[in-house]
Amino acid sequence: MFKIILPIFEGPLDLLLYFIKRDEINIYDIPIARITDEFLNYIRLMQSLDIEPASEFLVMAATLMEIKAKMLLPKEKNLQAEKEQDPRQQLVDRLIEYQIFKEASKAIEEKLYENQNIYFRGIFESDIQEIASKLKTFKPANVVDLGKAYFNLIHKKEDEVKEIKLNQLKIEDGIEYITSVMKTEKQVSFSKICSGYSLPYKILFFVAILELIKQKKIYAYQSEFQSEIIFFSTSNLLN
Amino acid sequence: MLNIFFELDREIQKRIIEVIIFASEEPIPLQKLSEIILKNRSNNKLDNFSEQTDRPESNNLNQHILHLINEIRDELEQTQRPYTIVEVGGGFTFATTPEFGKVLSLLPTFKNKKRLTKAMLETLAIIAYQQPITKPEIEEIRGTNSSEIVNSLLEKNLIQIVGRKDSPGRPFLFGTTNEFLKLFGLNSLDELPNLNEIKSFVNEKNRAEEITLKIEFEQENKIDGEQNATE
Amino acid sequence: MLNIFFELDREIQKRIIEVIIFASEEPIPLQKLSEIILKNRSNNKLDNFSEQTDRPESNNLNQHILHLINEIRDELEQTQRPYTIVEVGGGFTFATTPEFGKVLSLLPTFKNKKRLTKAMLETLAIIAYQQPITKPEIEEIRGTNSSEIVNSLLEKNLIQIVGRKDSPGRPFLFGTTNEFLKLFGLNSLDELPNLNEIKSFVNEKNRAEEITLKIEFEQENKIDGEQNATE
Repeated sequence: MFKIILPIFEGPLDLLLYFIKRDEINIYDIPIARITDEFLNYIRLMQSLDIEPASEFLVMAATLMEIKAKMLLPKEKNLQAEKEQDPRQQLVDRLIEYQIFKEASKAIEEKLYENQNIYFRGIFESDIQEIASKLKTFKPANVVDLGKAYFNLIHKKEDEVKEIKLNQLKIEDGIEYITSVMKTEKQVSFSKICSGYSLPYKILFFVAILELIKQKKIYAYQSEFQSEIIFFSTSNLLN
Repeated sequence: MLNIFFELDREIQKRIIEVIIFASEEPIPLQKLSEIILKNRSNNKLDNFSEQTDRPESNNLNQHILHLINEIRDELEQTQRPYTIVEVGGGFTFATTPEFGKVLSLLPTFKNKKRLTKAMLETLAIIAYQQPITKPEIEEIRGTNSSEIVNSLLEKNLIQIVGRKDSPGRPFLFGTTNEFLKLFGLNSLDELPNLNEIKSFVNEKNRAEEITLKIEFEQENKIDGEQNATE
Repeated sequence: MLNIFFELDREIQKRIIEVIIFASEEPIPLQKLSEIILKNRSNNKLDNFSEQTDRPESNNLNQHILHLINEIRDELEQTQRPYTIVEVGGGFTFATTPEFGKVLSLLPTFKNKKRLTKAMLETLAIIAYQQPITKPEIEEIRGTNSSEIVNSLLEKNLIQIVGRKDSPGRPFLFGTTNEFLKLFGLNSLDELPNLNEIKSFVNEKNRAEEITLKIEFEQENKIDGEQNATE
C-alpha cells in the first residue's frame, strides 16, 4: 500500500518554492502559466479534501493569475512596460527573500544542533522559594499573557451560559419530566411546563417536546396564529 | 538502563545523578530518579510502574541513589562549592549553601524577578483592563473570592487603592501602579494589548499541521513530491 | 565593597564569584560582576558607572574576575563536576559539560526539550536577523499567517515584545531573548551565521541552477534540431 505524504507547506511562498525545486524551474524565469496551473490544482486538491485553503493561498492565486494576464498582453503594447519591469519581478524578489530566510533557518538550526548537548541549570533560588511556599505555578509573565488572561476570562463567562449548564442536562431527563407532567394533565401549555425553570431548562423541555412529538407520544395544538401551543398526550386522546 | 547503570563506575553513576538533578526544571523526586535510571522511560505516563517499583530491586535502587546523592553532597562540601543538593517540594535540587546564600542577600541584583501565579495574572488582568474596579466586581468576573490575591498584588506593589466607589459600603477602588507598567514594559496603559490583538494570539489553529494530517490519509492525488512514496 | 573584596582570601573571592554566577538566572556579564563587587549597586540604573568603569582599577578588576572564573573552571573540572561555567548570551552561567550533556540528551525527560518545528525555526530566523520586527512584517516575508508560531515562540520565551512600532495600529515589535541565545549557544547576536553570506549562497545557487537549466535547454534544442534534420 502506498501512503502519500505531502510536505508541509508553510504558506503559498513555500508551496511555490516547492514547485520550483521539484520541477527544476529557473527562479529568474518562472513559466508563470504552468506554475499558476500547478498552484490552482493544489488549491482544488485541498478543497476536494474539504480543507478550506487559508486566505493567503487565494490571494497568491489571484496574484499569479494577474501576472499571467500581464504576460499575455500583446508584445508591442507590453514593450514599454517590460522595459520598466517584468511583471514577475516582485514575486521573484519575495521568493528569493523567503529562500534566504529558509536558508538562514537551516544555519541557525545547525547552531542549535551543535549546542544540543549543553543543558543549563534548571532551577534557581527564587523558584525554590516559590516551591517552598507551595505556589507552584509562578511563571514570568509578559504583556501578552496579561491580555490573554483577560481575554480568556471574558470568554469563559460567555461560555458558561452557553455550554456548561446545558451539558449538565440530558434530553432523557426532559422527556421523563414532560411524560410525568402529561400523566396528570390532559392538556398543558408550554409556558406552564416551563414555569419556574431557567432558560437552559426551557431549551431542554422544548427539545424533549420535539422528540416526543416525533415519537407521536404527544400532539401539539395551536388554536390560532401566535397563540399558546397546547400539548396533549396521545394516550389520553385514545382513552 | 538499570543493568548498564550498575555496570558503570560508581563515580560515573554519581555524575549522572548529579547532572540530572542539575538540569531538571523541577525538584526531582527520588522515585523519578529511579525511574529514569531503571527504565529510561519515565516520561511515558501510560507505562505502569507500580509493578516494578514494588519490587525489592526498586527499593534497593532508591537506597542506592540516596547513598550516591549523599556522597555528592560530601564532595561538594569538601571541595568548598558554595552550593549543594537540597530536598525541597518533594524532590532534589541544587541550591546555594546558607552561608553563601547570605552573601547573595547583600547583593541588590538578586531581588526576585517578579513572577505571578495564574490567579494573580488573571486578577491583575481584570484590574489592568477595567480599572478603577472594586473587589466585588473582580470577584464577579473571576467567580471566586479574590481577597488573598488582591492582597498579594498590593504587597507586590503592582496595584494600589485609587479611591472609593460611591455605592453601598463604599468599597475600595483598585488600579495598577507604575511598578506594574515597568514590570510589563509599558509606557502607559494605552499600550496594553487590545482584545483584537490578543485574539490573534489565542484563536488561531495550526492550519499547516491540520492539512498534513488530513492529506496523509489520502491514497492518491496529483501532486506527488520527492519524499512521498514511503511504504 | 572593592576594598573588602580584595582583603578577602582568594578562595573566598572565588566562592563569591561562583555563587553569584550560580544564583543568577540570566547569564551574568563580566561588567556586571565587576559592578557588584565594586560598588554593590548595579541594580540602580540611575547611577552612572562610566566614570568608575573607565578607571584602570576596573579593567584590573575585570581581569582579576576572569582569572578567578578560570580557576573555578579548573576546580570544577578537577573535581569532576558534570557542569562548568560557560560564556553564553553575553555573560557567564553554569551549564553541563558536553560529555554529560550528551548523557542527558539520551534520556527521554530531556531529549525533546530543544526541538523546534520548521515553522518555528523559520520565524525565529526572521526575527533574529530583522529584529525589532512586527508580526505583519514577519508574515510578509513568510507569506502566511504567523500568529500561532509567534505565540508559541513567546511561550517558549525565545522571543519577547520589545516595544510598539510607530506605524498605524502601533503593532508590537518582537526581538529575541537571552533564552534564545542560550538555546543556540550564542554569546551575542553578532555570532549568528552571517546573513550576507547566506544571501550570496542562495543567489549563487539560483544562478548555478539557471545556468545548468540553460545548458540543458540548449542541448535539448540541439538534439531536437538534429532529429528534425534527419527526418
